Amino acid sequence: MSQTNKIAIVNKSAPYGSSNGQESLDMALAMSNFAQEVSLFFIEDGVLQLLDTQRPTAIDAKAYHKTFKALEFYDIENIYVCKQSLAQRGIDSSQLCITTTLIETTELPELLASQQQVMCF
Amino acid sequence: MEYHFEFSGKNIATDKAGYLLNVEDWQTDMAPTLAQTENIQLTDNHWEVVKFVRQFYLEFNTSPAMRALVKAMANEFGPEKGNSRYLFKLFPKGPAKQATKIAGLPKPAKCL
Amino acid sequence: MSSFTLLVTSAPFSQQNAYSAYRFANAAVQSKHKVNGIFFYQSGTINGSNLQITPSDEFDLFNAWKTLSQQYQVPLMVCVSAASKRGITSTEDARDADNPHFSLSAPFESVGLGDLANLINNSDRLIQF
Amino acid sequence: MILHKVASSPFSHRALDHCLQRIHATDGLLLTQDAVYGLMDKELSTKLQQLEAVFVLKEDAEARGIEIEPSTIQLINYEQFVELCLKYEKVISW
Repeated sequence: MSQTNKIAIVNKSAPYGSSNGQESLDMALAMSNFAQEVSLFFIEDGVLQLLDTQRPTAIDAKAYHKTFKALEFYDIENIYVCKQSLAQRGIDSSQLCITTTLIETTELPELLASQQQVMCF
Repeated sequence: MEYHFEFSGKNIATDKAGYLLNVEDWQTDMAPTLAQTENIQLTDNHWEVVKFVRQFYLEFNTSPAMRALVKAMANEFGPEKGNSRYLFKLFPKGPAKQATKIAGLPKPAKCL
Repeated sequence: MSSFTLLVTSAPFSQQNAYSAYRFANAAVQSKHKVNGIFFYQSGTINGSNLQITPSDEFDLFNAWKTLSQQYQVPLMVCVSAASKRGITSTEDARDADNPHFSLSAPFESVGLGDLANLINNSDRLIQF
Repeated sequence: MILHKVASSPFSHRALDHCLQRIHATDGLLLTQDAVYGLMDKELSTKLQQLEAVFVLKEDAEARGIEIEPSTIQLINYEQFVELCLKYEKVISW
């Protein structure tokens, strides 16, 4: 039992239909603030959270996607996005609001292997 | 209950703890008044942090938690200002809590 | 003996997750493992509402949580931010918001996400429901 | 080695599918809650049998009237569920 844990947070939900995305980000920021080492994964509909052109005020939702750009200040540098999930939705990585590491679908378990705990939202 | 204070003949709405309810209501000259409620006399060093925190919020739509504030300050002003001892000296009750209030930002989540 | 942190992110009744988490916690303590804490997040915070009324012929999860907590010293921790947004507030949180009502009381505790970080640090496994 | 826990029905949600696209050969799969309905799908059942370790939570299957034929799929109770979480290095709940 160490003082710091490597925690993976897997995001698989689209941003506004549920609170999953926003509360997952709150979780990531809090875990980092309390000295946990956080890695973020965006897969399936989760990749939609990263689209740069979102304007959620149109539906009275918080523009939490702007906060992704602040992740570097929270020392969250490992941000992985599923290549196939982007392709399926016709998204090019240049349309995302932050720079990420693109991974193959099948790479997820290997990357999770080096993590101690996993949360999924 | 509704809370507010008067500034330049206008009523400025706040929450019970004195944080502005509307970020856009803030103007630079309002900071000393807000600082007074925290018993802080603003120096240039305070101003630097207050402006920095407000800029952070406007850009990222969130107030920086302590750890992020330290890192972002270090990036911008170097390690002598980007450390928690320096920030706590300026804002003894917690920089994340007090600097955000003076900068007209929402009350940070209790969670953090 | 191993130790667990359970993360409950779903509301009671609407979904089965909280019931599964309760069963899991019970099985873990029966098997002499330690449950360091149940952390309620997102709609899971509604598990802490002391305004719940369960028909007498249905399983009373709210009271089951309380019994589990008292019998095996399992902390029931509710994320204050997630809870407040959903009308789950302690007397103190209600007072801070000038709200005459509160809906969270012992053994459920109003805590921050930092407490979850501590729980995780001290547990062998984190299981989410 | 990861234990993948799935709780939603594959007939209306894609969690099981998303999990199966990513599961590693040495990982374990645990079907709980509505995910046990997946066993009613012959094609899916066959696919699951190709995995090394598939578990079904007994109480959840029984509650839903799902009968599990003796196969490579193992029925477990809550005590075994607890031990399974310890056997694998971590648990992901899809």
